[in-house]
Amino acid sequence: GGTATQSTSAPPLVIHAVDAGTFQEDFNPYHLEGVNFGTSGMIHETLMYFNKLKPGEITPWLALKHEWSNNGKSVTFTLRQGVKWSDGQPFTADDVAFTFQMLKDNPQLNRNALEVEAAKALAPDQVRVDFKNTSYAKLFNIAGNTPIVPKHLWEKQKDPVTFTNPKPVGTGPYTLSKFSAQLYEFVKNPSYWQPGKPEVPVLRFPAYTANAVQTALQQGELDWAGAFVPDIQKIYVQGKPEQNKFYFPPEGVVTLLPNLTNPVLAKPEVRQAISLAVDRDKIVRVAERGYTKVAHPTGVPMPGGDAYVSPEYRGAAFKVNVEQAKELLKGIDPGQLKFTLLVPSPFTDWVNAAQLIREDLAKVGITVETRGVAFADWVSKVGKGNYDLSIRATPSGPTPYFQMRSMLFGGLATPVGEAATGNYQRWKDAETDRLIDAYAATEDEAEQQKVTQGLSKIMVEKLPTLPLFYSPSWAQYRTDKYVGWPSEQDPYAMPSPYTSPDAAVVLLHLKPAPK
Amino acid sequence: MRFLARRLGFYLLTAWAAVTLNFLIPRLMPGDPVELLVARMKGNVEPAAIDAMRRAFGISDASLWQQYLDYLGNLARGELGRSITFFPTEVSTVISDSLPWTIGVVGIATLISYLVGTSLGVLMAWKRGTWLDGVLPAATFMHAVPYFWVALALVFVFGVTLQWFPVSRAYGLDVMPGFTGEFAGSVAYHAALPAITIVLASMADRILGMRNVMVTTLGEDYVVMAEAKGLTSRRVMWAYAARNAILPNITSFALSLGFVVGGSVLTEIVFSYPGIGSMLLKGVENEDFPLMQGIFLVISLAVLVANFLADLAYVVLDPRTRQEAE
Amino acid sequence: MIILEGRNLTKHFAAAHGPRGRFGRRPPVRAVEDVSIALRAGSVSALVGESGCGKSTVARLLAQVYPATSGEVLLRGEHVRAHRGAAFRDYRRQVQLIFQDPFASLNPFHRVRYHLARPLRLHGHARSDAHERELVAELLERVSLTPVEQFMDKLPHELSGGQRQRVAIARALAVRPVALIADEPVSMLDVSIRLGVLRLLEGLAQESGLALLYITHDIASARYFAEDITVMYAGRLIESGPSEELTQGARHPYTRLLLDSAPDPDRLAPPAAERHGEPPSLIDPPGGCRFHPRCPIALPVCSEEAPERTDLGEGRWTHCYQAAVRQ
Amino acid sequence: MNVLEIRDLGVDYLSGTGAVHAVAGVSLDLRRGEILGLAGESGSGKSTLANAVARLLRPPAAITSGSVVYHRRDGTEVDVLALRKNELRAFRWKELAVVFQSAMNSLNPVSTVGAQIEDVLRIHEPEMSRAERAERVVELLQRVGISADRRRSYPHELSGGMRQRAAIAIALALNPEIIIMDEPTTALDVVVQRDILGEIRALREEYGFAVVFITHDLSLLMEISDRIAIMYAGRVVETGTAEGLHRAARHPYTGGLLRSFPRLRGPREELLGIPGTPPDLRSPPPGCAFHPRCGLAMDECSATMPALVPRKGGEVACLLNDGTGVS
Amino acid sequence: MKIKIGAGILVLFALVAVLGPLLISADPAATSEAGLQGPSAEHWLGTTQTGQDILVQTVYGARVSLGVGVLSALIATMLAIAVGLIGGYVGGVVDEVLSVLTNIFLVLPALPLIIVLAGYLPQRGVASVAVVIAVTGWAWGARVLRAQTLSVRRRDFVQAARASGEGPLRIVFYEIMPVLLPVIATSFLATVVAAILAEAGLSFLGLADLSTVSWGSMLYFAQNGQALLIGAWWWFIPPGLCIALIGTGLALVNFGIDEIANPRLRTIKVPRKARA
Ligand SMILES: Nc1ncnc2c1ncn2[C@@H]1O[C@H](COP(=O)(O)OP(=O)(O)OP(=O)(O)O)[C@@H](O)[C@H]1O
Ligand SMILES: Nc1ncnc2c1ncn2[C@@H]1O[C@H](COP(=O)(O)OP(=O)(O)OP(=O)(O)O)[C@@H](O)[C@H]1O
Ligand SMILES: [Mg+2]
Ligand SMILES: [Mg+2]
Repeated sequence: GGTATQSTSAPPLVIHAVDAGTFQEDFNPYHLEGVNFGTSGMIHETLMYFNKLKPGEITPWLALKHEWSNNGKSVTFTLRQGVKWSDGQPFTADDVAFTFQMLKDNPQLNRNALEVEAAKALAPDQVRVDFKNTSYAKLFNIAGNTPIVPKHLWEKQKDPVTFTNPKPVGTGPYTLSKFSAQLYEFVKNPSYWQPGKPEVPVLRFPAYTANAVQTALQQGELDWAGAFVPDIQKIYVQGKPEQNKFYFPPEGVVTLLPNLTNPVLAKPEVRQAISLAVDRDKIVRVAERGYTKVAHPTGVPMPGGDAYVSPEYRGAAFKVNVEQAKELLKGIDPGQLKFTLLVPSPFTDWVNAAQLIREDLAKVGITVETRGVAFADWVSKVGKGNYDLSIRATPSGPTPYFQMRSMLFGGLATPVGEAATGNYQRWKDAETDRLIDAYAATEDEAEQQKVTQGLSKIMVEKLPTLPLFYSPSWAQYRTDKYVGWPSEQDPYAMPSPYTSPDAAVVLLHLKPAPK
Repeated sequence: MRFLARRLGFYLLTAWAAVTLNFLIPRLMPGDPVELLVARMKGNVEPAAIDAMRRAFGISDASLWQQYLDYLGNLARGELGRSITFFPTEVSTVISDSLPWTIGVVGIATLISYLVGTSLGVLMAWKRGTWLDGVLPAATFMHAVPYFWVALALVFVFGVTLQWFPVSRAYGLDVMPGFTGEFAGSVAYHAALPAITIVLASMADRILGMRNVMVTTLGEDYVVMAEAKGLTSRRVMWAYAARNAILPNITSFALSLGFVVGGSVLTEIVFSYPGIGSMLLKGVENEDFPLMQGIFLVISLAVLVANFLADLAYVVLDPRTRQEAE
Repeated sequence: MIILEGRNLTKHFAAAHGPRGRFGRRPPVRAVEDVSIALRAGSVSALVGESGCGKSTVARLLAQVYPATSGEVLLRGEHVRAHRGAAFRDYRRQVQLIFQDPFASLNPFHRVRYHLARPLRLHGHARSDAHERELVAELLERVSLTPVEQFMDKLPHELSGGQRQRVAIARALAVRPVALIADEPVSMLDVSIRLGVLRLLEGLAQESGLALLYITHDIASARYFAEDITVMYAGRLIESGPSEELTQGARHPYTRLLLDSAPDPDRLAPPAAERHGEPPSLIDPPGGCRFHPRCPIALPVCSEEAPERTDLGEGRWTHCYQAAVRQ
Repeated sequence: MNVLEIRDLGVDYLSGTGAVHAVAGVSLDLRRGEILGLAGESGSGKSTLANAVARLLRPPAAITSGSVVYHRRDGTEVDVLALRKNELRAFRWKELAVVFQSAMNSLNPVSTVGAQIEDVLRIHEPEMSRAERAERVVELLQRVGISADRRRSYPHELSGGMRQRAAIAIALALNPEIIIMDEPTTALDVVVQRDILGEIRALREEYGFAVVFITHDLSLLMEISDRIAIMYAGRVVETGTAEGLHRAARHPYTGGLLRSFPRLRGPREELLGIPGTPPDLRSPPPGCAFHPRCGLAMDECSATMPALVPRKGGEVACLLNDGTGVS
Repeated sequence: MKIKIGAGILVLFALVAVLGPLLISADPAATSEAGLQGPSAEHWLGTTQTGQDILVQTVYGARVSLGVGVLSALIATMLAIAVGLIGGYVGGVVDEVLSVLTNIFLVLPALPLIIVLAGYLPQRGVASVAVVIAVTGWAWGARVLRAQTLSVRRRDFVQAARASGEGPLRIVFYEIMPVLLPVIATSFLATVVAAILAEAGLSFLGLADLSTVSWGSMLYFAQNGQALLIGAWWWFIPPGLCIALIGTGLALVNFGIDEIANPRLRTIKVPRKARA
């Protein structure tokens, strides 16, 4: 460690990833909120890298390739040779096996819910992991979202669950050099396996709360941030768009959830009418401040997801049509068209969106009462199905399938009163479920795309939930020190500093700015 | 000592009530921190992992009574459990990291506000009918202003517009914590605005309270007598009038500490100050039971201790209670 | 005829302050010890003593504001037992209290009419609203607050002290009691108006046959308004007798001291300056005769045992070993 | 001979609803070494007069007219009302001391009795050493009959009588020429009151200061004072020697007061009292303020304000005695 | 004088709260694309980031803030009356228990407790927030009322009422309570201020219903919308100022009442000529 800041010529990069008043000294990549950002990706790497912005694009990382066997219940990875832990020990198949075994032994750490049965090093560069069930669809979780930890150090820990890994040793491009409650610093790992990289010698992570980061952005303290900025032009860009850049690619879709256990909302024509009445453009402009885009009717982020969308709908777009909506509602007793729209009040943009939706629906004779509730309350109510309408984001995955599954899979639709973990509107449709099962049962990418196209069709035609806009991934970066950031033209990784391991991928792409 | 023993008994009872309330509230209210966490992690966690995590956070299914006993037992050992937000950090660590900041800022600010407010109150009562009466409307106004609004205004004027003071965190990024002048200076510089906020917002109450009691005291015969004795005004004002007027104010001051602490919670949030208030909000937002409980407990106990100290001060300052105490 | 009688009344209060003894208990305040007193119909009896000697406590015991620690209260010769319920209410109706401070004994919020009408209604004396009005007017007239119409709708703060005390008396009368206990009814009033109130009380006793207990620290006024006087010292009775005889020929040294100390414009030369000491504490009263530490003629026995009552004839008695000694 | 001369003093209490003329046109002399009694009903302005002389009035009180002149022993005159702050501090307590009505309230509850005496010494006699001060405190306390070990007691630890003595000790600290005593014994028992009165007289003999003794108990004044001034509604209506007033009061109000006191000795004279109530000082009756209550009032009394004119052995303000009014 | 100014402020706000929404029939939450505009003829107090009219919001906010304040003060005052008067009058064990309870609530820091309670609140409507604030805010009033009751209970007119045969309930509510009205009024008004401040604080923390426009939620949105950084002073000044003004009004009325009860507190004008 030490302060290598001054000795190198290239300047440090100041990063704000997640809001924090202070940091805890926790570098266990399996911890959730307490862990300091950068631990996975920059220190602990994964076997493969999945670019969510280009579904299907997979980059070998610690593993060079993978091979399924046993009907998708086993996967064998061939590992990269010559990789070293930052303490000089070689990285081997034992480390990978140890990592998966640890997840099996400590379900508390198994946040991906991998059904690991066994993990075995077959050779120094080969490891096989066995699962209880067919796991094709989980490749992202297995290879792309499981940071590998060094066996020789971690096996000494009695309880990996509470282990805070204060002196992290990883294979990644950076190592921890300094820690205080307000700031920690990473320095370049000199023996990183990608020669010559990274070119950014020092990363500084100061602690900023959601508020403080705004001031920091305004005063130019940050080189890279992932913050919601209420007025990005005024606060951040400040008239220098060529230097103070931002890029908010979609990361999942925000939908208007109709609770399908409500008999009125269960009627397709009602949902259709609602969808026709809502002016998504205005929502994006006013509530979302133009930071994102109106969702594609399938909910799939476009154009990245083209291949996963049924060809007939690739060019589709939402249009407002009040007259048609009114027409659709003709047969329904206006007295029944009264709903409450539940939103988590800390999400101010959604609160505003709800307000706009209310105004729009009023035009077609639907009375909506917006109710802002505490985040916790909202989670519980929506989870248990105690609502009429709500707004919720569905996370994206490495392919649109993950999003579809989470939105539509009948197996997730718990009875009202029981907390669901997806499909909150409680969509139940045999065809949907069949398609979802079919995806999970195959390794073949073309087949998977076809299945997802089928799901996209259902989204458009049956409106199980109403996509509004994409949830943006926040990224502000300045090009005065370093260039090579992801952009709309070159979306090689999620640009936000809080996404891992993408952030590490971004750092490996950066080059000092030309003077 | 009888009086103090009685008060101590009362505080113990209150502490027990706080502890029990603290135990009961989260258990009587709905909510599941793990679900929340999952919802917040937006896809970084598979919902199927919820159960395992619940176990990791020590959320238990034991009977309420058993939980209560465990809770008391843990408390007795000083264990407040692990925070969910900062898992696996112990709540006690979170608190011990953040408490000094709060105590520093709130403590010093309260002290200043008490001293200045009390003196101003004394002076205003003494100099009634002079220009000092002009402070009264201002104090009345400040008495009703929300702490956080004062904070916002100060941030706007001195932080954003004039840029005289930093508006967030407890010390500069470029200094490392340690016993250095640089660090101390940075801490003081960063604490300035939050402290001013608390002083401004809480001083009005002290001024008004002290003035009222003081005015009443000034009408007492012993003050007239002191004046008649030909003592200097200063001596009459401080040794006779203020000395007596402070007595009823001690208790109200101690009781108002709860408000000051509450107000400082909001202040910390505006200034992103890494104190206990910010942590409390974080705990509440995340339904982090152990953290909320721990912090609420610490705040309550701190206020209790402050109240007890006020009682002690009272006994020292008022010979009448001293006799009773024998 | 004896209407109201207290026999061997004793009252100990739990002290709210002060040091505690063994077992953490505080010794009681022995406010009243072994007091017997009787009130006759149509006559005024006075209870005289210095401040804090327990006069008000005796009054409250007789009115049953609180129960006696020991001893009993008799109304028309019958024991008063009930402390709640109808019987007790009935007792309350027959024995009424008048308080010292006319500024505190009327609720500042209620009009004179309310103060008088409430007891009338509570005890069922008023048959109708009109009747009630009539009775209120009658009461006001009895206490000479005329014109009644003008006084009926006044609030207490619109009245002078003497007028308030009259309202308080009228309120007590509204209940139609047989015994009236007036606890220092005029000590808060100006000299010039005291007389009027005292005369009123005296008249009531004589005309309506009320039994009246006049409590005061002003022995001179007791001489004028009471038929007999009982003197109290530090919670105990020390001497009693017809007022004229008692004031002119006191037997107990304390009574004599009291009489000597009372200001008297007719006295030619003021008595010699002497220090008499302070009244004793009731928490730890002196043993034996409670007056012995201040008594100029105390005998050794005085500090050992409290003297028994010595009857002196003609309704006079005293508690003093030297009662027979005339000075 | 006069140590203090008050001329045409007027004091108003200003308020929204009109000024209260608490003291109006009072002229009064205090002779060296005498005890001047000041009597009158509650609210007649006694305390206001005393406070005006001691310059202790606070807003909303304001002196509207008149002068107060103090004569030093060396013959120099001091215009009391014109004293500046520092002179006033020296005047108060070195030349004039005050004993207030209730000693409990006039002693600082949080400081010991000794410290409160020392306070005076420290400010006014800065040359005294600490030991000398301590010695003087003990001496003063003993002089008023408090044992030396009590100097470390707080006021609440003393009985009422002792507190009053302590207050007198404070007043004596600097050997003043004048001591104003505003109802110094009202809260005390007759026996204790008697002791204190004796004490005051003895001290006066010893030190030779003049006393203004305020009370509403005329019979008390008769005993203690050399001269008496009677106040009514903010004015002095009669002055005279105690004996002279007792024998033949000239003003009907004085007469009424004297006949309001029940007597302990002699035959039970009929008490007459004074009818009516004291006037509202905001709008006193025109002419003689006493005329509405006066049995001897004439038509003119409601029109002409009588002046205080010298008579044999004193002064009186009454048309009956004026010579001008009696036809 | 104080009472007049204070009452004037209060009446003004009450009128705004009651009549304002009738006169300005606009939807306070209505957004427009004219975001973040400074005060102008069209929007007297400017607009928020989402183009909501701040004047309209301020007017509607008065309703919620005052409503919460008054509602919780009503509840708290009733609790305080019940606990304070009954404890003070009945005495004995009842009083002991009640006063320990009161003291506990008194020393427990209210705002953190409110935050904790509100954090668990299933429904964050105006009413429930008011209840939470009331539950934590009654103790001060109860303590004052108890102390006053204890002293009034000993006053002779209560003894006299008892002696003339009045029942305990009637004594508490007809004899004691009227005398305590100024105290009750002061404590009520003080609780209104405290409740308005607490509601604002809660909303500001995002712990109240933010889809209801209140001054606190306005400040929350202003803070979240970085009004300070953007320099949009018109966004965060009006709600805070309104809170402070209402509070000042209430406080003035309160001090006025205090001054009536205790004339010594009045400010005085010293006549220049007075030599006293
Ligand atoms: N409720 C009580 N609790 C404790 N002590 C009491 C209580 N009431 C009276 N005492 C005490 O009992 C003693 C006698 O009091 P009481 O009021 O009867 O005297 P009093 O003769 O009426 O005096 P005063 O002339 O001052 O009215 C006093 O020492 C008083 O302090
Ligand atoms: N602060 C005040 N403001 C207004 N009026 C006052 C004030 N103090 C006294 N007064 C009025 O001034 C008049 C004289 O009061 P003062 O106290 O001098 O009377 P007093 O003769 O001393 O009466 P007491 O025997 O009751 O002490 C009274 O009518 C009183 O109401
Ligand atoms: Mg009494
Ligand atoms: Mg007086």
